[in-house]
Amino acid sequence: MIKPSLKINIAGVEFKNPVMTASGTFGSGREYGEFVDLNKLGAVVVKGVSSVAWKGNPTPRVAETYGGMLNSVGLQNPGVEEFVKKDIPFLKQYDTKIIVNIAGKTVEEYCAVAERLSSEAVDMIELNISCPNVKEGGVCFGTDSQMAEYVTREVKKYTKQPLIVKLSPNVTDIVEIAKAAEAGGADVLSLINTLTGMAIDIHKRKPVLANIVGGLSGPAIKPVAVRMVYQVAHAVKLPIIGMGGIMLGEDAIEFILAGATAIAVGTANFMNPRATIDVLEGMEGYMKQYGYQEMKEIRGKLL
Amino acid sequence: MIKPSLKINIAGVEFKNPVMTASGTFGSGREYGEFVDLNKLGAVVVKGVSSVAWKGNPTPRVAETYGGMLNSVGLQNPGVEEFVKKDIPFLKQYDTKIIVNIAGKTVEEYCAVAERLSSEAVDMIELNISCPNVKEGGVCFGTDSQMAEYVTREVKKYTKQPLIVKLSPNVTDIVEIAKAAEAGGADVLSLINTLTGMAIDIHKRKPVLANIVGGLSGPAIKPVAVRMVYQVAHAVKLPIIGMGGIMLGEDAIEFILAGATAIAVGTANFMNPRATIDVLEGMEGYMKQYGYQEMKEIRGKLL
Amino acid sequence: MKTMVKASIIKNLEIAPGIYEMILLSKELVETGFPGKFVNLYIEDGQHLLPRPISICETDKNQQTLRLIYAVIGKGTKKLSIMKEKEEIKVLGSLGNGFSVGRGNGKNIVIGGGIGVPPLLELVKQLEGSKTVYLGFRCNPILVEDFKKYADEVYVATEDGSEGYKGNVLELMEQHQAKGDMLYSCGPKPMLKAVADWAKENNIDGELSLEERMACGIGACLVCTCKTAEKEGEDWEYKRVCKDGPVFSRDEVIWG
Amino acid sequence: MKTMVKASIIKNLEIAPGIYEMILLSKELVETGFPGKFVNLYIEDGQHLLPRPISICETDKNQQTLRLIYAVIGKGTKKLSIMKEKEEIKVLGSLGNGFSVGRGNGKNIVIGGGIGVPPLLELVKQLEGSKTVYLGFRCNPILVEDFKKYADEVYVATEDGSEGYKGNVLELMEQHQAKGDMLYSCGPKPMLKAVADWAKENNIDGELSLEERMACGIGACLVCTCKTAEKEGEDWEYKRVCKDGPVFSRDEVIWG
Ligand SMILES: Cc1cc2nc3c(=O)[nH]c(=O)nc-3n(C[C@H](O)[C@H](O)[C@H](O)COP(=O)(O)OP(=O)(O)OC[C@H]3O[C@@H](n4cnc5c(N)ncnc54)[C@H](O)[C@@H]3O)c2cc1C
Ligand SMILES: Cc1cc2nc3c(=O)[nH]c(=O)nc-3n(C[C@H](O)[C@H](O)[C@H](O)COP(=O)(O)OP(=O)(O)OC[C@H]3O[C@@H](n4cnc5c(N)ncnc54)[C@H](O)[C@@H]3O)c2cc1C
Ligand SMILES: Cc1cc2nc3c(=O)[nH]c(=O)nc-3n(C[C@H](O)[C@H](O)[C@H](O)COP(=O)(O)O)c2cc1C
Ligand SMILES: Cc1cc2nc3c(=O)[nH]c(=O)nc-3n(C[C@H](O)[C@H](O)[C@H](O)COP(=O)(O)O)c2cc1C
Ligand code: FES
Ligand code: FES
Repeated sequence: MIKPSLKINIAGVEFKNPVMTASGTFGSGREYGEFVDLNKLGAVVVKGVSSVAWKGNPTPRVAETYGGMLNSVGLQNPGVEEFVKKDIPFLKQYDTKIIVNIAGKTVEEYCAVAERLSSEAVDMIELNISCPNVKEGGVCFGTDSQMAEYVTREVKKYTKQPLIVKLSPNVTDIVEIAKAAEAGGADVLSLINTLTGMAIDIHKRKPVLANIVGGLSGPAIKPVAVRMVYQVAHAVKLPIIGMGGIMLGEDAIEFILAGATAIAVGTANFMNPRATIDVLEGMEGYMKQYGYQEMKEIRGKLL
Repeated sequence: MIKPSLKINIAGVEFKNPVMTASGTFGSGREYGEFVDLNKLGAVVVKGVSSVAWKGNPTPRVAETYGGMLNSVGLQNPGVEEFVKKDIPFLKQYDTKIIVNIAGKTVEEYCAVAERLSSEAVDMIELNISCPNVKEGGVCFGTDSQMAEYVTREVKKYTKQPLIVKLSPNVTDIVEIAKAAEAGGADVLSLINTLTGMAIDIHKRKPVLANIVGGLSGPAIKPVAVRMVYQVAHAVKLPIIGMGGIMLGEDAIEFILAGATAIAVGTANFMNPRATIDVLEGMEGYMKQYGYQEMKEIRGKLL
Repeated sequence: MKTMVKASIIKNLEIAPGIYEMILLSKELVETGFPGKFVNLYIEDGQHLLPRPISICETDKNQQTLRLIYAVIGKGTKKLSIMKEKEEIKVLGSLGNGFSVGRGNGKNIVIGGGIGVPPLLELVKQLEGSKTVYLGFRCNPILVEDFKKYADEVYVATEDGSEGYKGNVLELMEQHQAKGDMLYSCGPKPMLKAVADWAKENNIDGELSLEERMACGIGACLVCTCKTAEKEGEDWEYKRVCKDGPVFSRDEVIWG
Repeated sequence: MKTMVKASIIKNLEIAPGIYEMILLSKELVETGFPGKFVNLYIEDGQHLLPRPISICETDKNQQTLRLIYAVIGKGTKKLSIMKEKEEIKVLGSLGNGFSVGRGNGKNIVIGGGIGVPPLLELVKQLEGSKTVYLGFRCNPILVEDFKKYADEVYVATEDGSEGYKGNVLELMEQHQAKGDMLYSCGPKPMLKAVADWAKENNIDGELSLEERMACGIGACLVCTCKTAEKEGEDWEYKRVCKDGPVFSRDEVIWG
């Protein structure tokens, strides 16, 4: 039997396979590099980077929930200069694609990071529009379709790489936001970011997180993620990177069948540092079991 | 030590304790009556009732997910007449409150059920605004604040009992919908209904549910539910019935601390037919452990 | 009637490729374990919350044991299959309406297909009158010797011809010119439909055991419905497989 | 260096009310199990996905065993406590930066509080020079005899006075006019802060082991940060307790 090819092409970029890392869960790959061969991954999507250093939220920043977790890291990062200096050279040692997730509190900040990275050896930019928009009263860019379209359009002017827009699931109509990003010029969509949640320590009678609320991730949210990928795949033409609770190859295949071209592994890394490779091998196993040769044979192909 | 009192009063109705059943998960109490003494429950909230019989969706109507489940029952019910004839007399045998969840595809249908029940021995009406609004193109009443306010106001005209409005979590801003329901004249809010999700059978390459998407419930969604209860409790003055993933007394206490006056147990019944009683006993245990005498000592009382 | 018990596992072994036999010790379950009823098994691994409905294959009043036969088809049954002797398992039972033993005039035809065969064993044990049993399998037949203990005649078909008649169970019945006045059947939906059609043609009364994905298992959640003929007014109605079934009269079921 | 292993449990017993000792067999973990480092224990019950960080109390190179002492405080540690001998547990380790043995000039003060006491045992074993150990507990002291094997002096305080000095560990140190040129400490945050202040006043170099809620445990997710002094420019920065710590220099930590 011929070994199936897991190669994919997204917006002109060739990936050796559809397995990526979910931003913020994999640092810049250094730490997990002790457990997995980064050369084997389709792409490393690094943690959110902003124009200047962000300190993030106070601790505790994590709460465990049933089949999931809440985080309120608050996009702590050393700023784009530091990132370019330290992390890009590190990642360039590997034969994998580099996707940089960018954050901003104003449109200008987003554009500044995008511009700074446009001349760097970065394969794609992922725009995290779940950030609070400080100029417009803290409402998140990703929950208002006009703002989503606007920030996409502006950032697109400053980036030379294909632009992924990463959607927040905390919306009434994900399709509306997806279409707005498409209208704004996004090349790719990724979804889902975390669902806003909260946990209370009943013995201390206090929210577990210092920030009170945080983002829910992990297998608990997978059904919401698969639904949104399915809806968006049926409504827009852009390729999709699907994520949310992927633990195994089987989970990843669900996203591909729902219409995703690539997938990202996030919270699963914390349970199993080799989760990305396990997912990859699981996907290969599924392809072999059913005799599929290429990803496009199953992408969005529900019967 | 004096035994703590779990009595509560919501909109003038006295409940012996805050433990209710989540609509649609407990039938009209008959089946679970074989396992629990219905007299011990604060209230039985019955499955959604519409003006005429609804057949619901095709099967499969259930999919298991990590720490949760999807359902697409589609509000199958025999219609309000049948309900009044068979279920109210059954429930009247017990010393518990009766709350009837009502469903409709148009405002008129909602009003018709509410009116029919207004002369019956029903303690409260719970308006399920997650139904698709067929007149306005299928968008759910609960995801548009104007529609939510409108349907609440209309139904309020026809009901003599206090009106609970049950909120859908599939919205960008739950507080906006909560305020709309309050403005429409709701006496109580209940939340959350299910999150829309999807599961795919990768071996059959088909959605598990015949209806493709369904409602996610169970412990997986608890953090989203607690967050929404907390947000709504801080934004409106109405009493809240909290639900979403409550399995144990400890989970219920989280909702009370977040600001709920009562709580409902849904999916947990399927794992454990005595879940309602176990939750009640767990709540009592917590009250005793910390020496609280009344529910109001902890309701919304985060430190 | 229905109780939630912790039953201890007396035996849990593979009896055919991918098919396991589990023997549970439980007085309560045996007392209510009539032919055609089922139990809900809970995996309790934190991840899989819904119970697995498994039919009662046989009950032993002396030993107070319940015999279950199940196929490993997904994650839940996989976890069941690795449970060990002496472990305890949470079980809710007995559930549903079983077969009505004694409804015919004593000439019983029993037709099972695949993993639908085990639920018919206790039935055949309890049926009175003559009992002709037709069993169809893809390959590896199971329980044939058990049926022979209680039935007058037992005929076997396999799709691959590895044992007995090569073909499906309906062809097998035709070959043996099956006759009787009451029919009982359990198996995959297409087979049941064919059996129902055959019974209708031959004007034989019958009972069929259906399957549907379930949640509560006791009739409260309405996820497990099947279409049935309505007596008055409407063309059809949904009934609950878990509570109104799993056994239905053959003329009740509407094949979707 | 860091590996994920399935370690078999040699022992898992309650050694004081709510305090358990777990001995794990693992060559890999012992090799990297330096004083002050920790391991991540996975509950694997489907429901609790995050690992539990537990410090290494002692390693035994001959037996290739790791000794952990943990308090049952929530659901995860409760589940750990009911694990049985011979069961296997998933462990990631060894993690973090431990204590720097040999940083002072040989007059070591070691200060532990409560469940912060166990991580200091392997340290005391490996320290050179003189070692004076101050241990504070609410009630029930643990490991005192173990420390006596390796330390020159071991002083104990309990808050309820049930054993040793009645009071807290700082009062105990004052009473004994603690002196030295290097200090190591682990315990609850208020105690650590007091110890750090004391060390600063007395101009003694020191290392403190901190705790924070974690997810990855290896430095990738940034949930476990603590405030530390920045050398240049900014007033402070966040460092990762799991990777940059859990042991920090006493002058690095900013108490929030
Ligand atoms: C009344 C009744 C009696 C049954 N008796 C037997 C029996 O005696 N022996 C036997 O091997 N099987 C029997 N089944 C089928 C058995 O319940 C399923 O094979 C089993 O639940 C599959 O679980 P899984 O976790 O391995 O599969 P998965 O596909 O991983 O399960 C996912 C979900 O789907 C449900 N599900 C999957 N397949 C079925 C199915 N065919 N029927 C109902 N639910 C399903 C599961 O219960 C679970 O909720 C019976 C089913 C019903 C409804
Ligand atoms: C580096 C390090 C070393 C530690 N060493 C030890 C030790 O040797 N012995 C010991 O008894 N305890 C130790 N702890 C604390 C121990 O990790 C927690 O008590 C334990 O995780 C609680 O888990 P739980 O499920 O019982 O509590 P729950 O409150 O149910 O846990 C919920 C979540 O909060 C986290 N959490 C709760 N309390 C703490 C805490 N104090 N520190 C960090 N995370 C917490 C849990 O890991 C889990 O993710 C250490 C913590 C850290 C960070
Ligand atoms: C600790 C943590 C940090 C995260 N940081 C970011 C981030 O910086 N930018 C971003 O777009 N998403 C971030 N995410 C969201 C993930 O990339 C991903 O969208 C989400 O966790 C769902 O996937 P999962 O369930 O596989 O984790 C973070 C998630 C976690 C758990
Ligand atoms: C099978 C099923 C049927 C439901 N039917 C209804 C319904 O008729 N009306 C309604 O308002 N909510 C319905 N719900 C939602 C529940 O009442 C509840 O809001 C939700 O399940 C979250 O709670 P849980 O996680 O405890 O189940 C249903 C839920 C389930 C699982
Ligand atoms: S499974 Fe709930 S009604 Fe049948
Ligand atoms: S726990 Fe992830 S960085 Fe420390």
